Amino acid sequence: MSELLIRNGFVFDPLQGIKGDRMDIGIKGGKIVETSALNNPKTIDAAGMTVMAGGVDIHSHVVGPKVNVGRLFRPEDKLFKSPHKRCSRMEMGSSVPSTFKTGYDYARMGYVFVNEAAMPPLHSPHVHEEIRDTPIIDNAAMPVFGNNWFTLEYLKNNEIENNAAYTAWLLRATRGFGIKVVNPGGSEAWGWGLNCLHIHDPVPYFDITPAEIVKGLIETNERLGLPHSVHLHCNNLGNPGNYTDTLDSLRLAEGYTPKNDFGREQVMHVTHLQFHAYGGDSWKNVESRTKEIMDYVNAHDNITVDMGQVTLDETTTMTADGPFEYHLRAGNNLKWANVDVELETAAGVVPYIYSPKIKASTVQWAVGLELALLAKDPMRIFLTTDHPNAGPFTRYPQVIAWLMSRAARDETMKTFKWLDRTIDATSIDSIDRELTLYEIAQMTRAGPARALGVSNMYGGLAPGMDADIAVYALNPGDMPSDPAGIEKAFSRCAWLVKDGVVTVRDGEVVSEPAKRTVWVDVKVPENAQVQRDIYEHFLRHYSVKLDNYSLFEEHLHNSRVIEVDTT
Amino acid sequence: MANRITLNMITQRSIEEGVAMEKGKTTPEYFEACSIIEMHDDDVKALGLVPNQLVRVTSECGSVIVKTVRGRQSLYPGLAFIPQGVWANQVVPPRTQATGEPQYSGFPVTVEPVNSERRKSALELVQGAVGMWRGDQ
Amino acid sequence: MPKKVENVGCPYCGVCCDDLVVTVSDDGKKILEVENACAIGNQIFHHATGGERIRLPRLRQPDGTYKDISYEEAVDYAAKVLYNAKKPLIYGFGSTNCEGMAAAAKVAEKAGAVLDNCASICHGSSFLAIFDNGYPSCTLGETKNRADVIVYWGANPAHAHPRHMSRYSIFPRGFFTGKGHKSRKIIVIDPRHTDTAQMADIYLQVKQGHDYELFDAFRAVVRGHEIPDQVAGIKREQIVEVAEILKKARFGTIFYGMGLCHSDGRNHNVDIAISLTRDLNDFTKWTIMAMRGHYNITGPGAVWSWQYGYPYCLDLTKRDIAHMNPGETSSVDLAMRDEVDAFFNVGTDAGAHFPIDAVKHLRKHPWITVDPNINMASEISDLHIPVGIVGVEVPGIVYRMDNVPIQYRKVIDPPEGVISDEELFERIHQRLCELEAEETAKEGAKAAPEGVRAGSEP
Amino acid sequence: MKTVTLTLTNPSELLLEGQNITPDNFAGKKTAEIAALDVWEGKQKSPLGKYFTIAGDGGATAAETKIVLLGDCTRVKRIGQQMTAGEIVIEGNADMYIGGWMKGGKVHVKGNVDSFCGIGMEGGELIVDGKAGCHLGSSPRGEWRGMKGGLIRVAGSVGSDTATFINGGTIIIGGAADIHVSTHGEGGTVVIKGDAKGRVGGQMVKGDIYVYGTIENPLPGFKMVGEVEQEVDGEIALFAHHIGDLGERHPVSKGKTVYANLYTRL
Repeated sequence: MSELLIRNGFVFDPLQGIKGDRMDIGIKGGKIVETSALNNPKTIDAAGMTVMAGGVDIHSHVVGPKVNVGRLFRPEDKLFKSPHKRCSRMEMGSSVPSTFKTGYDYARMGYVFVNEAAMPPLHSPHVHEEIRDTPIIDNAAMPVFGNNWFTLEYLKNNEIENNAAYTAWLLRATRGFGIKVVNPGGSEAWGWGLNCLHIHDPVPYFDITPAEIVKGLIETNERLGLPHSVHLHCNNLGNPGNYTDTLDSLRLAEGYTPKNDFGREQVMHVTHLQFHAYGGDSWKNVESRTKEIMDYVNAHDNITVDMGQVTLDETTTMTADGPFEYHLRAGNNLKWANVDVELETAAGVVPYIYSPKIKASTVQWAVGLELALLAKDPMRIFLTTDHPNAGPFTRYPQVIAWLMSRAARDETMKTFKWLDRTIDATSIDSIDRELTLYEIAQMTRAGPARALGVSNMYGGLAPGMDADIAVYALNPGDMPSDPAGIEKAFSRCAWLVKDGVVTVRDGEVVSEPAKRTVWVDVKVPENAQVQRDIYEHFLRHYSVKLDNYSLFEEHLHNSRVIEVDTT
Repeated sequence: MANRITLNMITQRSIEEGVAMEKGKTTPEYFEACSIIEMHDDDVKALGLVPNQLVRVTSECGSVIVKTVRGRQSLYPGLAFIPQGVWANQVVPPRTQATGEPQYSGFPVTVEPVNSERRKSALELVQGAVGMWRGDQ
Repeated sequence: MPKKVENVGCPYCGVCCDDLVVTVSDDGKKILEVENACAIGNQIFHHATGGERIRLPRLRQPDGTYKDISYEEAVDYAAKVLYNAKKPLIYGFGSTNCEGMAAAAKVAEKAGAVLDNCASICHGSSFLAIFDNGYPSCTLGETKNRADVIVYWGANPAHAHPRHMSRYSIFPRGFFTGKGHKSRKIIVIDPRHTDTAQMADIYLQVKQGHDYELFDAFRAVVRGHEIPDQVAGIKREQIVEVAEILKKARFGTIFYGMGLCHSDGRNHNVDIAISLTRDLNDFTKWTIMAMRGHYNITGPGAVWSWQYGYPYCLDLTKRDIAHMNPGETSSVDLAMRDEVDAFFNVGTDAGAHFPIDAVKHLRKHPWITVDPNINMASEISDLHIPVGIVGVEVPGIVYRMDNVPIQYRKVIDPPEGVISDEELFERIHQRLCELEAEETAKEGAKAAPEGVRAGSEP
Repeated sequence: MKTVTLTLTNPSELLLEGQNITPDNFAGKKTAEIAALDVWEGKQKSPLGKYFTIAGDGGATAAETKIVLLGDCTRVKRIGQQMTAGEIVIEGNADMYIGGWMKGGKVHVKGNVDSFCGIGMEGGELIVDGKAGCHLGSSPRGEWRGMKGGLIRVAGSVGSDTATFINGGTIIIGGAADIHVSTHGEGGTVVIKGDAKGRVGGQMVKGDIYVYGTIENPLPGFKMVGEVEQEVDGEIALFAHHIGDLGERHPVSKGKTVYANLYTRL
């Protein structure tokens, strides 16, 4: 059994409360062990470097149909942009990288677990095919429920038990990880070209509101005791003035407490909060409302959030929020792909350019950073760019630099065309806070792992956990004076050990250990009603046969199942 | 009555072609499904033809002998149709307007009756074109 | 007892019917009956066990005949052709599962080949249009459950997709469309009064090659502008009437086919159809869909997009960066411009379906066919490698015309000894790695890559 | 200015990809260094000197470097791709992508060129004495920011898809144009001195097109609004002025809708 010893690094492990102590980490058989358990380990000298658990991304669009539309319909995203450097497979793409490049780039940054944020259930075989072709990183994928006809019908009648049985069935059918909700009700309304902008807007035909959907799904989630909570993309994304809708959505979690065996402490994860924290009533007078939002989040510990940080790049937006993408293409007139998925969801894809020359973009940039900088508990706010919506995940190191350095923020702000107006519309210029390496570790591994309910395997360095360890060439006692140094260190980790295998060395991928598909299997009592509903809908309304819908075992790759028993 | 007319040619799938193709491209079914041309009655009359007569179809890049049939799916005068497949592809121009797609639909052909010639088999046409035809065995 | 296999996917067209019931003989060797399939699908299953199948690779001999060889010899031959060519072309994949396509891509990447699929001569134009203008689409169940207006433009499903109209568009009763056909308006636009046009409430006989002008007229009318008395052979009044129907639909889908992709303007006909669909969404809900031909021709577009970012026409010769530009890297253009020096025909029949001039150009160089059956390509090849029939003898994922993945089953075993596309390509890949290693060894240390290359090949 | 002369003495079997043949890449290099630059024949990478006989050294900068190509370059692609300054003279034909993504300098082809020449152009001049293929001055696949600037002048006829997604710059065609001119255009000027086959200005938002000959199939989305006298390419002439594509979206500037202009010579 291969043994490794990572020696003398400055270790940051928020799950154990370790704050930069010089420690050794032992690895044996793919797991972290007490160093005393090692016999004859190979040694990695991490002296003068930062040691953290492998990164965990709670919300990223990396595999599946809409990601692939983004790849397919943007050949210009590859032209003269892809690196002339390869691992065992070619690496292509910029804002929407190929599966191979996705795996390699995450690994180079020291990440080991990426949660695909939206899986249309009907397309789950596609998602799993892409997972197979995404090297190194472990993947989970969340099926979307917020516009699913079964869910809408059960929750309209307040049939939580039936909805729970259906949810358990769908998680198993798709080998999914948790309950994703995107623009609840709004994407179903989009089936008729409509939307639900506010949480009390009725969903056409189904006679239910987004608020009822979200509450019903929280109840379902806690009845099942899933590792992760409801993962919500709120209504009215991306529109000036939407912060009140966001507050309304956040309040839906009031009165609910988490029930699970996985250490999860929230009942609702609200994703890419940056897109939901705007005041004003148009892009002319848009302003930051992060204070109101973060005051609420800080005061309610049954909620976690992630940033959705705008990185000021040309990128490709993609979301199951179909009506939003339609709205976006009317603004920039660029190509628009849309895929409405029968009985389940929708999706849209539009290229987008966030530019330092455009006020809307620079305000969005400030809003994202403010959220993190105003957060009291970095264990409840996570670093994301809603890849690739607000920017590609490859820009996380830049985001870290912005969070850790006022100078880095100032330098970027110097490039803004509408700097004064951006400062007027936001509070970014008044914030001096600089996050620490410990807080970064909270936001990028410990926090997301705990929120996902996988902190017994990922996100920390306690013995018994997966030996996923990133070593960065950063000395906490002697941090680079130029913030570009921080960015560089997080872009290419000095070492990544994945499952006990040295995977990245000096920023280059040197091996490709087998990756895993993480999913949740829930045992629920037999439910004849739900079985019959499923049979009926497949007989009459789906365009595929029920027996061909559930993922065949042969299309699930390197399964890592998390079992939950509610019976 | 003209002894040759110029028509606008298109080629597309027909269900007979589809069935026969799956049976095999060397079968009599494929031969009968694909070595045919459909034209508007006016054009058939202009050539003084009766159905089932053979014609030579010539385009900018080649020619082929096919049989005139009265199709179920009507065309307007000036338009001609050969089901997609080996015979059509003897005359389809390979020019692609820089898209990769040959000019399968919408290219000029001349059509003229022939007397003493026969339709060639798929194999004879394809192998013949690349110098591999060794005659019927 | 004969065995019934249910929920079988049909390996014919992009409709991907997955409700077939296939009865297999006691010994599991003969297909006795196929229920629910169209005439063409039926033929595929019966053909699989109905006659003689090729069971071994066949290599062309100096006298022009074929000689049976082992798979091992065939793999070696194929790998060497790929290895020695400066720019081999691997084309086809109309009848392959996604696993096979992924394996073929690995081979193409290793060999520095151009990788292309049948879309190149079929719906490639759609890709070009999608690159330029997007694709507001939906799954077929959406059309079935919601659509009250259906347009078939330059498409003839009655012949090319026999069950399309009954499963998804005209006839089925869906959730919001309980009256089926009665609740829908059908518009067919085609230069021929096709069997599909027989089903139409409104038929527009557009002048061949002038669809673009007609779309432009629709768009102008939808925006409230005047148009000439007649456009592309259609009278103004009729255009205005149809435009009103489109605007007043509750949910509409435009299905389009080769009539747009194969005629003058190619991608632009699709592009402007997409523009019209975008426009109509300002009034109500409209979607558009390409009537993709083969049952898994959507597959390579999906697989290669996630692997490289391009759906077809991938020039992988530079090894570390892929390049795509149909018109240059497309099979027929590569052939006509003499840009390639070896040809792999996989699960298709370029011999029958390419213009004959392109066949002649390709035949100047080695030509290898991978296909379960004898076809025109196999009969002009240097090497023909038989493989199992996907959807009959080999299971796997295929992508329906609406990009929905369908899991196909195996109904019977392939003929003894016959392997799958995936296994064949994995073996060719293995052999290519060996050839590369042999050459590296010959050239000595200087050719060895610096450092440790990730996933170093065995 | 220093001149490097390349003579194609050992033609490739397949097509040759010569993206390194630019003043930018030759600048500051001696003959031998230029001969060592990479060119590709399929997957085979070789030094330029394998195919070309090379005489002369590059200038100190791209602007001070002139490249002359002799011999039959009909099967050489990508000459002058992404060049920013300097000059290239091709004494005969050349293949695809000549002057593609050019930012500055001048390319003069004395024969014909194939498709995708001047694609994605941002500046400089591309002069072709013969004919050009499809996608002249067009945008690369999927790119909505097409030709941004510069001048393309083709004496003969051109294929389809000229100036797709053009945003700026000028294209002057001496002969006829096949279908699709300035499709999706949002700026720039295209002048066709011969006939145009059709689909001129389809889905066009902004920009100008001049056609001196006849348009075989005019689009229904263009409407004549008057007659104007204009100076084009140094001569003044009378044109019928059409606006369109009425089917397409159009921006509003100072309260007025901005259309694309199609001028046909009277």
